[in-house]
Amino acid sequence: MTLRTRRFVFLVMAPILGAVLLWAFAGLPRFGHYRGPYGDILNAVSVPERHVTDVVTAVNFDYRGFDTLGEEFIFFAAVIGVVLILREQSDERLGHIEDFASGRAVPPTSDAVRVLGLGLVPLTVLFGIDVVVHGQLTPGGGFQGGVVLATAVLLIYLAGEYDDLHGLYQEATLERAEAFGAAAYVALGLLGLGLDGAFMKNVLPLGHTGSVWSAGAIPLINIAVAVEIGAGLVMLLTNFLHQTIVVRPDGRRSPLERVLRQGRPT
Amino acid sequence: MNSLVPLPVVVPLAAAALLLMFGGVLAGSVVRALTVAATIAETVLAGALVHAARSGTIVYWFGGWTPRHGAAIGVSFAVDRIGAGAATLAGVVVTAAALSTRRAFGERPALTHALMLTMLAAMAGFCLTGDIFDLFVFYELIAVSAFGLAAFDTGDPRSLRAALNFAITNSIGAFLLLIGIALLYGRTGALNLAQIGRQLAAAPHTDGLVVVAFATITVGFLVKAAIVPFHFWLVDLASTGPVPLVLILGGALDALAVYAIARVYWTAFAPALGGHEAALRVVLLAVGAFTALIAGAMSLSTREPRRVLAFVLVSHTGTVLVGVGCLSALGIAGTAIYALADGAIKVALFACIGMRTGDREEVVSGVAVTAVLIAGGLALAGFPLFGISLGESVIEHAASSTGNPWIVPVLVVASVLTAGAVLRIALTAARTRGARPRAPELGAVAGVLVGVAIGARFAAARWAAGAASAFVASNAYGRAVLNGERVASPAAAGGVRLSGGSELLDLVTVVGALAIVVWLDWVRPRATARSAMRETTAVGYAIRRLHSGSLGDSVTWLTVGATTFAVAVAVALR
Amino acid sequence: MTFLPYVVAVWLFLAGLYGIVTSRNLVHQVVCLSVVQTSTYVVLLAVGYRTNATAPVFAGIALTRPAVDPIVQALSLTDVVVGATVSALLLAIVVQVHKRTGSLDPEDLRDVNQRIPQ
Amino acid sequence: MNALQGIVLLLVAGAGTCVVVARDPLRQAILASFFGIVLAVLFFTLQAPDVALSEIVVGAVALPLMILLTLAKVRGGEK
Repeated sequence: MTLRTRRFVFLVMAPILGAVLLWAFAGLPRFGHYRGPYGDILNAVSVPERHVTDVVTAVNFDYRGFDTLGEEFIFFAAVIGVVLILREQSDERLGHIEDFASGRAVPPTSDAVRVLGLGLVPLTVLFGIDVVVHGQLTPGGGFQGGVVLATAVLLIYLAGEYDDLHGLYQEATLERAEAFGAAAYVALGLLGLGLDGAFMKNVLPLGHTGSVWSAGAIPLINIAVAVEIGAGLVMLLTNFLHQTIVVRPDGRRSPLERVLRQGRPT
Repeated sequence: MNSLVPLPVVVPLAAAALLLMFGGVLAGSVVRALTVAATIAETVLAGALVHAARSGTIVYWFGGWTPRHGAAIGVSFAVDRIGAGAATLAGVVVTAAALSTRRAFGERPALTHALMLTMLAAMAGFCLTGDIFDLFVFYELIAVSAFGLAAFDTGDPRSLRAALNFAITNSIGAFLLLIGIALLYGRTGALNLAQIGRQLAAAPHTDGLVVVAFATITVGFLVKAAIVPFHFWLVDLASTGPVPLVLILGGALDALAVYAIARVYWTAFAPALGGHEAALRVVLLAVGAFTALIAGAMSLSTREPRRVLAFVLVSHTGTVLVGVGCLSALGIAGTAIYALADGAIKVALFACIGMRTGDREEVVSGVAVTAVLIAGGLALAGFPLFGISLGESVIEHAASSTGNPWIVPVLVVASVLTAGAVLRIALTAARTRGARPRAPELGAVAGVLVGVAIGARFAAARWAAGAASAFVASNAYGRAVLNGERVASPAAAGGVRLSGGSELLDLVTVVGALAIVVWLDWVRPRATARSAMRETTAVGYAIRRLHSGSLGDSVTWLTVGATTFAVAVAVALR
Repeated sequence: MTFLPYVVAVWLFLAGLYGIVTSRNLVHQVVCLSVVQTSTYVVLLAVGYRTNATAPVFAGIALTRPAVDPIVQALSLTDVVVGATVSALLLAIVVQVHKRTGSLDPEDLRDVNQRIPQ
Repeated sequence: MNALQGIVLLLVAGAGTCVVVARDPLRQAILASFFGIVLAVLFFTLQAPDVALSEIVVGAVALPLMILLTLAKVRGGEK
């Protein structure tokens, strides 16, 4: 099909599809009139039964914790996929310098950006940990906190310290950390199977509602998820960054800055 | 026994995580051996569940969250023989695929094999789950694991394009599925399939919401099953993607997607839509028959071996959909036998063809390869020794006995076309003195799978009738899941008896397939043999143009197909 | 007016799909796919919404306060993760496509080298 | 439905349309980030703070960042 044919066919079909979907939505209860029962049951029982205050976390990591295990492995598989797709081919050289053979030198990162970026790192780390450990109490949890923690690493890149950061870890370490997070989730599930015959059964002491160590295994699962997501996201971003490395005149590399300065292509 | 239920999912997942943790330092052959050990473990566990489920559906609640007052609060697995059998088939096929990774996935073996394991875990969960959102999660886990493998061959733009096409169309299918789930949840306040079924049946009449929810959910699975016109991604991927992934897609995944349609229909929709069964049946049979016929015809339009098999694959998924679309126990029984035998044969065929992966000018040759190809062609033609013949005749019987005898000639013609196409590849292989296959383990795999296909003729036939009767017993399923009753499997009464195929029809198909080969390769100009890779007819060229691998085309056809299907279902159920 | 969330969801679904169908740039296509996906978040959260109810977080408020449905929020969370991962994979493939073909136009990826029959 | 929700919903529809209509990927990446923020606001008004937080970290930060990195790679090669 040519582009024009495609657009024509789509514009004929889309209104019909839209009408069919709207016809279906008309059968739902009116907006703002959720009828339950599933959500209402869990809103009523989660706090007394699971000693959480954030019911969404109880749903994610306890009542429907098995779904979330699947979700974590979706992330796990995606990171592996990206690493595989962006792996160096035998006919490639590190950094693909030829791709950037524009002849333009990239100015070095200014000290102000560097200080600001590095200064934000400890704050971001603290915020990330806070989001993770309060998962069962307030909105947030292992997933959101894990992403925030990965952002802290990203700030180091932004500050133009790529070489310095690169010395901190090896890809194999990150892979292990990601796999460890995923394996820990499975292990916590198996704990329930071993002690009480049901996979994902939350068998640990529930603690006092409202404290950081409450809700049994939920904080542990949150930490496992944060490790997996944090390590996985750093791997994702490192792999993308790796594709964009440019060699700067003073031997340092700063990829992101280049995009931001370059603006629109000419 | 009960604590066995989650293990077909948990074991491969744990193995995948451990492989990523420690596999980086291991040699490829060790990684492969560990992977095969995990896939065999899954196969044995799922097989044990088939045995355990013989006396009724096994219900397992994750986290120990049993339902309260008939309302599910957790996620359940509800295991019956058909579901566990599908999980077993997945295990066999992934084992075969894991044995054939040496050339395809030589680099970073720990990563590729970890993806195959997450994919297997997801397929097992997909087969066993009793919760519609859990079904979605596993649908996505299968897809995301497969995307990384599909794009593994990063040096080949066609392979990359196929991976993009695959990822984009499957994601849109997943969104449609999710919209259907949201519709059902808004109406019933439930995610458990049995509970949804009860709630929908309690409503006085079926309205637009139920109709469209059925349509969007079904389309979501049809995209994954690569039914025409949602098949473009599969043709592209099966003719360019890595062989082990193609084995999994062809051997099990497409059939599993159709299985999911049956599972959701019989648990969630049948209680409410039962009164409209005849009309719905016609829609599903029409889609399946159309796919079987069109893709069968297209399989003769090219001589590129993997492309031929891709169309054969699509055509046979159409037949599987016909079996499920009969909406009867007999149809399910026929489908189970057919899918098992057909999956094994397709794995054997792709394993042979795919030995020379990577170069575009594929030439297959060698005595063993030719033998497997001929056996495969005869099996597809309905040679009575193989399970395919029995399965197909049961499906035909099911269609006739539900008032749709027109299906019989359609399936016969589709078999003739696809068998003819495969025999043509066999002929090319026999006549070519090309490079010898260099992977002996593939020949072994193929041999074993041909054996499985023959075995299905005798073994599967014995339990398929009873298993299918239990599968369609919506009421018993609901009571087992929501009330914790141990419901005995219904006897295979209810008219489900498997009669052997008509030998005359089988003979007609075999002769027809041979006639096609003779016509296309001898009576018509010999030019086709010389330019094996080129399309030589106007029709072949047009079909190739249609399947040019354009992402925009795939999505346009998806929109057309989804809209048409939804409207057809709506009209049928009015 | 109370139908607006669903109209918006259908709009996003079709607009994103239109973008994919007519796109001439693979990165654009991937972003359009994520727009299609946002329609599912909107539908899910709209289905579980309850007027004048609080979020399902009972930190410092009485358990008897009416709250919106926590289930759809858990489902949306999963959905968000899935969406992000699929986009990451697609973008990685796009990087490789560009490396191999030097183009981002999906039309350049079609099979065009097939011989036209006489 | 209150007025705030109505306005934010319309903003979401508008921002989503802009993301699709913007054919230049760099501009699209910035718009996508804005779209992510508007969606997060919508989720807050629908009393879904957990989802809103995820949408901010993913839709407004991580995803646009990956798009920018992809563009950095491919733009470099176009020169």
